[in-house]
Amino acid sequence: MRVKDTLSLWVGGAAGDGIAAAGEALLKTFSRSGLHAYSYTSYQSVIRGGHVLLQMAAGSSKRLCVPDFPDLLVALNQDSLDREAKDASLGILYDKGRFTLPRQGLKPGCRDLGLPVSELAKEPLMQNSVAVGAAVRLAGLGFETLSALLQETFRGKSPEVREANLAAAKAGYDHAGKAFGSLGVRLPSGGPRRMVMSGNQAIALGALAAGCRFYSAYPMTPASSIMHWFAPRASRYGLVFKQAEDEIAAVNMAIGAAHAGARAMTATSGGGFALMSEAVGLAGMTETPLVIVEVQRGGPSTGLPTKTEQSDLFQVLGASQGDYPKAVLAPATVEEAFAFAALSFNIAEECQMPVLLVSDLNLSEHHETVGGLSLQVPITRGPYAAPGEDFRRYAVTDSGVSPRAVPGQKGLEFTACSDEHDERGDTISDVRCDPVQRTRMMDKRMRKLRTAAAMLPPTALEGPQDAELTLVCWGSTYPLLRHLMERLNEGGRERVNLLCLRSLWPFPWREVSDILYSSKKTLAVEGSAGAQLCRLIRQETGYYIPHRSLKYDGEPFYPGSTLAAIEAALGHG
Amino acid sequence: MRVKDTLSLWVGGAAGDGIAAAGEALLKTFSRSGLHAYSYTSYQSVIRGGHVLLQMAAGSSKRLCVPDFPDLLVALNQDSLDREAKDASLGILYDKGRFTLPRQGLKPGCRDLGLPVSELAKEPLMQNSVAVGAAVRLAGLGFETLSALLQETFRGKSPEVREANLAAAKAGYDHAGKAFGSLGVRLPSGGPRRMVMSGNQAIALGALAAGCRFYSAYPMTPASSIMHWFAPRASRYGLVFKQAEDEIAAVNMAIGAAHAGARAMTATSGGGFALMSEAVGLAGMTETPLVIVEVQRGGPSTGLPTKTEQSDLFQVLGASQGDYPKAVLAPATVEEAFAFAALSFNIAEECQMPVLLVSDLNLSEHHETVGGLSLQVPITRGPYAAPGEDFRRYAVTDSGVSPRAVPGQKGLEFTACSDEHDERGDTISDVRCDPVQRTRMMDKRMRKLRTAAAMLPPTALEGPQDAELTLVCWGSTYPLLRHLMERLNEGGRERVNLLCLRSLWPFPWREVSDILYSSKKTLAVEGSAGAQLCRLIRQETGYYIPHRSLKYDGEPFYPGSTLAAIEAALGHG
Amino acid sequence: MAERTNPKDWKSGVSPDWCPGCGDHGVLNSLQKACSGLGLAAKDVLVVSGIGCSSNLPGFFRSYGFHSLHGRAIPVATGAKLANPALNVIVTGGDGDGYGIGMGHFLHAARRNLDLTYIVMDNQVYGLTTGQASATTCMGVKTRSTPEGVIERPINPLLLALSAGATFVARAYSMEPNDMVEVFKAAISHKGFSLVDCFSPCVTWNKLNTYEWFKSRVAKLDGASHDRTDLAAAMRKALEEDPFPLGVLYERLDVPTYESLDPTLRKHGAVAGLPLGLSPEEQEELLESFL
Amino acid sequence: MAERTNPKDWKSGVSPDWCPGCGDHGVLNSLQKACSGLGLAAKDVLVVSGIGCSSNLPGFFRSYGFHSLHGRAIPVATGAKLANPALNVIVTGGDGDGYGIGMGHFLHAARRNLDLTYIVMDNQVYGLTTGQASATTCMGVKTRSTPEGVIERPINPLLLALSAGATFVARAYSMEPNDMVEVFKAAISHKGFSLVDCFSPCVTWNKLNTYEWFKSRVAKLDGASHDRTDLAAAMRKALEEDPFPLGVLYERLDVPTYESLDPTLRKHGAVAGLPLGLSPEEQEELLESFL
Ligand SMILES: Cc1ncc(C[n+]2csc(CCOP(=O)(O)OP(=O)(O)O)c2C)c(N)n1
Ligand SMILES: Cc1ncc(C[n+]2csc(CCOP(=O)(O)OP(=O)(O)O)c2C)c(N)n1
Ligand code: SF4
Ligand code: SF4
Ligand SMILES: [Mg+2]
Ligand SMILES: [Mg+2]
Repeated sequence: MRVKDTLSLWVGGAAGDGIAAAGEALLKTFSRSGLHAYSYTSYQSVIRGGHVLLQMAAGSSKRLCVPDFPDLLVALNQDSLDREAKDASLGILYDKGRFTLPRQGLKPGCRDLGLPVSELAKEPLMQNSVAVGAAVRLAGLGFETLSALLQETFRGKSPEVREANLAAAKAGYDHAGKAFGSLGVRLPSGGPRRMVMSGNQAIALGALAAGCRFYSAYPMTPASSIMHWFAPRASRYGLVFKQAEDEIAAVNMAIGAAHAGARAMTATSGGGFALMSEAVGLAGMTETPLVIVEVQRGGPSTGLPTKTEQSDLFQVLGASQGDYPKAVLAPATVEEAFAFAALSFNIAEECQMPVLLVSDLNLSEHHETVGGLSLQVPITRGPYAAPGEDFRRYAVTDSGVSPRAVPGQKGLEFTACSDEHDERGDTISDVRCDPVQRTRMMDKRMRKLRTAAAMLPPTALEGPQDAELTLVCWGSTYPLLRHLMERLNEGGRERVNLLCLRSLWPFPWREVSDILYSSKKTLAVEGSAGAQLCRLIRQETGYYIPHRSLKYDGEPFYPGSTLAAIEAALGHG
Repeated sequence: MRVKDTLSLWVGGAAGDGIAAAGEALLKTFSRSGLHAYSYTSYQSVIRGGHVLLQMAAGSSKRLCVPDFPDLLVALNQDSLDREAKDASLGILYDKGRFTLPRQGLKPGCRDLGLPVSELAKEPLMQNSVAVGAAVRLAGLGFETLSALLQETFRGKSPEVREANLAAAKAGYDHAGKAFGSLGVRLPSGGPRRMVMSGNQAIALGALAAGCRFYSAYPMTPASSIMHWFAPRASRYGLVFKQAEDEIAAVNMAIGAAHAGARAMTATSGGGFALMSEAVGLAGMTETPLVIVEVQRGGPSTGLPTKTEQSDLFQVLGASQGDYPKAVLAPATVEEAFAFAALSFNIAEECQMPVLLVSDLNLSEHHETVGGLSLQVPITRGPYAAPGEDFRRYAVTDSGVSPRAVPGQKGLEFTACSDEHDERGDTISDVRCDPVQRTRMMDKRMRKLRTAAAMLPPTALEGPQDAELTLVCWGSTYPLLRHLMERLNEGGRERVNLLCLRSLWPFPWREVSDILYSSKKTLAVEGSAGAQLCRLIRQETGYYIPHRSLKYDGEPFYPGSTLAAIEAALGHG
Repeated sequence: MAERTNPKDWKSGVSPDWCPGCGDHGVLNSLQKACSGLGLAAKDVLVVSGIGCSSNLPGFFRSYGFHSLHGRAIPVATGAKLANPALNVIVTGGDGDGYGIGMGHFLHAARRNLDLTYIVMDNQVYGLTTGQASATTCMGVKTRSTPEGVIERPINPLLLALSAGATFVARAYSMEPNDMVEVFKAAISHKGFSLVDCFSPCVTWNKLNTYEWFKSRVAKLDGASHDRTDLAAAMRKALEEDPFPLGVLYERLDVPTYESLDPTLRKHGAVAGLPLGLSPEEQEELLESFL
Repeated sequence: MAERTNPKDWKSGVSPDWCPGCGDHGVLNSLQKACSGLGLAAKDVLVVSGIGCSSNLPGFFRSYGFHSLHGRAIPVATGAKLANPALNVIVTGGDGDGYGIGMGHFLHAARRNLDLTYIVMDNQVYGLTTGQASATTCMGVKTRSTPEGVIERPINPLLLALSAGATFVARAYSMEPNDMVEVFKAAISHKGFSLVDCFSPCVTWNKLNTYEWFKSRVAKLDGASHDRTDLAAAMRKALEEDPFPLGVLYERLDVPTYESLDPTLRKHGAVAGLPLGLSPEEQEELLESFL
């Protein structure tokens, strides 16, 4: 039997069973052992009782994604055994004193790894530590990394609790070695320690690196973790964090802060964004730099608050009445989440417009190992007026961008106005109405789209130029498709290539047209019943994507079913 | 000289000069004389002082639109003389005691029709009555109709005021006869009296005819006139009208009323709709019948509150997060405003979804003569559950529509829920989460789009099948294009035909594709800098409209410049 | 009336998924008892909520319900009540839902005096979104959104309701279920807008305002010494914090309800049930008006 | 400071387009006098408004300004103040803007006690949209939206502000410009959230609350007999309607401002002016935290 050098691992249980903590311990044990790892949790918005499933993969290569099946299942309650035992291929860890492994339906060769938790730990609650210890042993890793990690994790607790958990983990580790032997897995540890990050953390980190000075928000899953990351760090890094009374206040506060000269951001999910949308137009009209993060979840309406989806694209593109310039960016990886967040501030300030950074629950909430992030990001702020000139805040320019002024500067006083206004900012919507001037001001603002287009992340085809099938996607679906593409093209085959849309507005119609009109066949893989990405592409290029794999059940795309969809599209005449 | 049988007439002055009243007197004199008439006012949102221009056309045929130039100008202040005198072709009425007609720049043949108001009326304020009397005389109409109308208009005032105004009008009428003779105009009066209506009044009337029982709204130009029409009629016709504290409350109140079984509507403009958007998704998810009217004005943001535009299409289509079924209708005439409003309630109830009726300031606020309205409109309400069954409010059906229940019915208690839910309405977003069920419920709801499609107004080409150029438009632009098409095709020529989009969602892609892909050349005429209609058409059909006449200066399309755009497109290779 | 008498009849098929020990269990039970005690019929009750742990209540309650948007329960309830004033419309929700994002609707409803019963499960925290500060979280409390402590003074919902013109204002506590039932019955029976602010501890996210904490900090209002028709006295009571008075602080009976003043409802009654379509006379007079 | 002394210096190039006789002219003049009287510099003043006739004020006032969305002036002002607490942030608007659609923001700002000066031109009607009822329109008044008369009781903005925790609450009247200037000066000088509700008649759409009507209905508050630090006394005064007391009803000095408590502002001062980019040490410690 060949030794496996990757491991997929599920932890199942109820919300409140401590799955997040167990997952973090495992993830960090892997990452600190120099491995790559990826973990995604299906969770619920009810605090206790809902079923939670953490799905993890670890190995030496970065190209990892949510696994279809676990090699190893850690079941923290009976429900998890009943639901997930049938999916495990190598073995199942559980407290055999309290739970019963179903005899039927197990995969051939899957081993019963029941743990005598009551013998190994002081209380049943420590089953997590026991199981984590055992899992680390079965992954073929040493105990030291886990041990150090648990020391840290329980630093805030009493010495008794810390020691008891450490002992439980050690007991689990040793028991697994003695009682279970090897599962034929040995993860290739020993590389440098790696960072672990979620998409939302990366967004927050990118914002901080870019000099974000003001963050206002209202709690909403799955955007709240940005708030949770900022809140305890705000005073350390010179960011004012304000929890607002609602999303309308949150976005308007950010606009006020930006008007006062601070780089400002807010974040929310679909329902909150709906409430913010009027103010997106305000930022557009007053030419106020603003970054808004929209983390999509299952819709419509309250929908599936803790499930993933990609169906807010039209809401974001259509936000607010009238025509005004804005940029829409969609990172596809955690690293891009970081980089695009930082870039968003430059676009917002250089173009003096709202920039919408669109993520999805899967991208924002899953954790993975990342590397190569530099926090020394480029910062460019666009033109500022020099005092003493004949100041026209909204001077008509070729680029559409006019020199800014910030309250506190002498001699540059002006009023930003949501009504149509002239170059000085004085309103021309009423008595001084002037259709010619109005058209000039509209054209000036809309010209900024050209300026923004030049700053957007590039749009390019990945994989072999002449593949049989071009996959089209955005957001969190990308890493999976990239992975599948590599699998399908193994051995130098040119079956599949991949177009991931990262710049959504202004739309890169030239690049996308070039790619799609020279493709042989296209398959869109997107998380929207309305195929919103397909529609946007057709809107801007005329190209109709005939094959579509649309998923809107709240779960991410999984390798197996996605592969089947790709094979089907490949098979089609 | 041939006698003119149509008259274009402008009334210019400041807001507060009583232009609306003068305009109404003239319009109704024409309509009651059996003529067709059309009038549009360019006004401002500041109450006094802003320049206001009422533009009217009257004649024997219905196909009328905003005139480029006035035959007759009624100038109520000096500003109006300075601005508009140069545009008049036949003559200019003004108070020669207070204002001075510029000598230069008048059109050849245009007559100075200065009125000695101080001699003809007791006070300068009565210049309006004097001028209206004179204009009626110059239009070749008798005094009786105007006299009866003024009696009505001043019914609420003191007998002195009434008599003084009547006398002033008569004096103006007589003076014009004596001093000015004929302008060569004789409007062909004598037909049956015609109704005069604005687009917003037609929408309100259509809603009332359809049995709308609840109207909640927050004031916003140019939607407020729906409120102003309903408010004094509500108790008479069994409609509860509630002014809400904001638009969010307005739309959610309407949803509550609909849940309780009342046909319910709200209306607003772009900024208010942005605030409502979250609730549009709520109606979609809870399958609550709801009609929302969105009357577009100049954007973005507060923009041009009293000016017309057609740039809220993407906001309406993209409203709220996630995918859910909705219908979007856009009337193009006052008669359609009436009919579509009534139809909206049937679609909303038969499909249990939000229906968005999109208008624009020009359509909603201009007045014109209408005929042939029957207030006996078809009313269909979709399936209701019978008590006693095993009730599943959201039963999965082929049509996607499930039988409704209404609070107060025994044995059919259920909870509408914005979270994803099962057929009974019990939430499945949390503990009882179920991806298969979720997909079924999404598919069920989305199937209603098919049901709605069958109820939408037809989409068809008007004019000669094989014309050289196909014009594409929506909303208020239609009557003008229809008029120009007839002019261009005079003498049996087949230069131009016309596609007006009235059903915007679900999009009639088959019809539109058939028409556009068999057209020779296409020109879109739309009031949006972003060419939103062109984009929508391409999104749903792939068809790219190469020629575009886009206007976003707040003014409606005028015949002259639009004709030039058409000729240019016709001229293009 | 008096059709249902067993509180169990007011249970829906779905059992509450609140955390064990959550105060909301007690509020639900009390509401079921109050409705059965008043002899209401489920078909005539509409419970409207927003979004939050507390706002899940309608799903566990057997009657008509509407589990709407975060912060928007009051407007939805307003529309339903105006369409059919015969319904008993009860609004349930949380402090975040009602006093945070929903503050404007709440106070406008109070001044409007529509006959709604507003029951707020005030746990002084955002429960469902895992523990951020709400409008009633105390100064200094560390939450996930205020790791260095809350620096905004909490609102006093009773005082605000009184100032906005609410005609019935009360406070209850989920550890005093019998009193809560009585307060709910009085609130539902009251003709006009009634607020019942319920201390309903979140055992998961609020580590300050626990059952232990409340034990010494609540006391039943002395009905004999307190004149519940006196606004000034009610305001003084609303300001008391040590202990917090439980019971009905204020009830004013001389303010007509909104629905009793609405010209349409006065003339036609519940419009939701009216037949649709205009009569020939109505059609004619309407068309005539445009001539 | 003390740079500008002439009220004319506070006029922008645009002359007000309010109706002749509109109360807002007086408010604008008084604000210009107050700012010049306080010796403020235009560069350090930011006037934020919503949408309405009254909200057009910043366009006529020479300083930094933000004429934002209907109902959203307070949040915009909040963000600006938090980004740069050195600015004098004055919020101006109407009763519709602030007490109708903006009610929630208004009261949350009051409890927050950010150092904002909120000047409401309360004309008891929606002026710009041509005369619908507002949250302060009196019962029974016929407006375009209430042809049979208003049937909701008006809110009492002073009482609500007091109940929400505002630390400065005053009323002024545009026909008493000298007093108004003094009240504005006190409000701007106050450290914390201050509300000045200004009777500012709409001569075009409000036919009840006219200058004539107010004449016998307002009276200057007697500073000697009224203790402006006493909340209960202030609430009593706020409830008086015949006559309406003009002047400062309440001022409390012992509540720290929000910005003085915010951990970031305490440490860094105005963040709007901080250089961007993380130091090498900060970069390292942040990266380290993810290992
Ligand atoms: C528009 C919108 N914003 C934010 C949310 C996220 N959200 C759901 S519940 C909630 C707060 C719940 O607090 P509360 O009303 O006090 O209820 P509790 O859970 O404490 O009972 C929030 C912010 C949402 N669903 N919709
Ligand atoms: C979201 C939104 N809703 C409605 C409007 C329309 N609107 C403009 S001003 C106004 C009310 C103005 O009343 P108030 O604030 O009292 O100001 P006033 O004109 O009386 O000074 C309304 C409803 C708007 N601009 N935006
Ligand atoms: S999290 Fe708090 S409010 Fe929510 S159910 Fe649990 S205890 Fe109750
Ligand atoms: S309409 Fe009223 S509020 Fe507006 S400017 Fe005129 S008088 Fe002032
Ligand atoms: Mg709460
Ligand atoms: Mg007002």
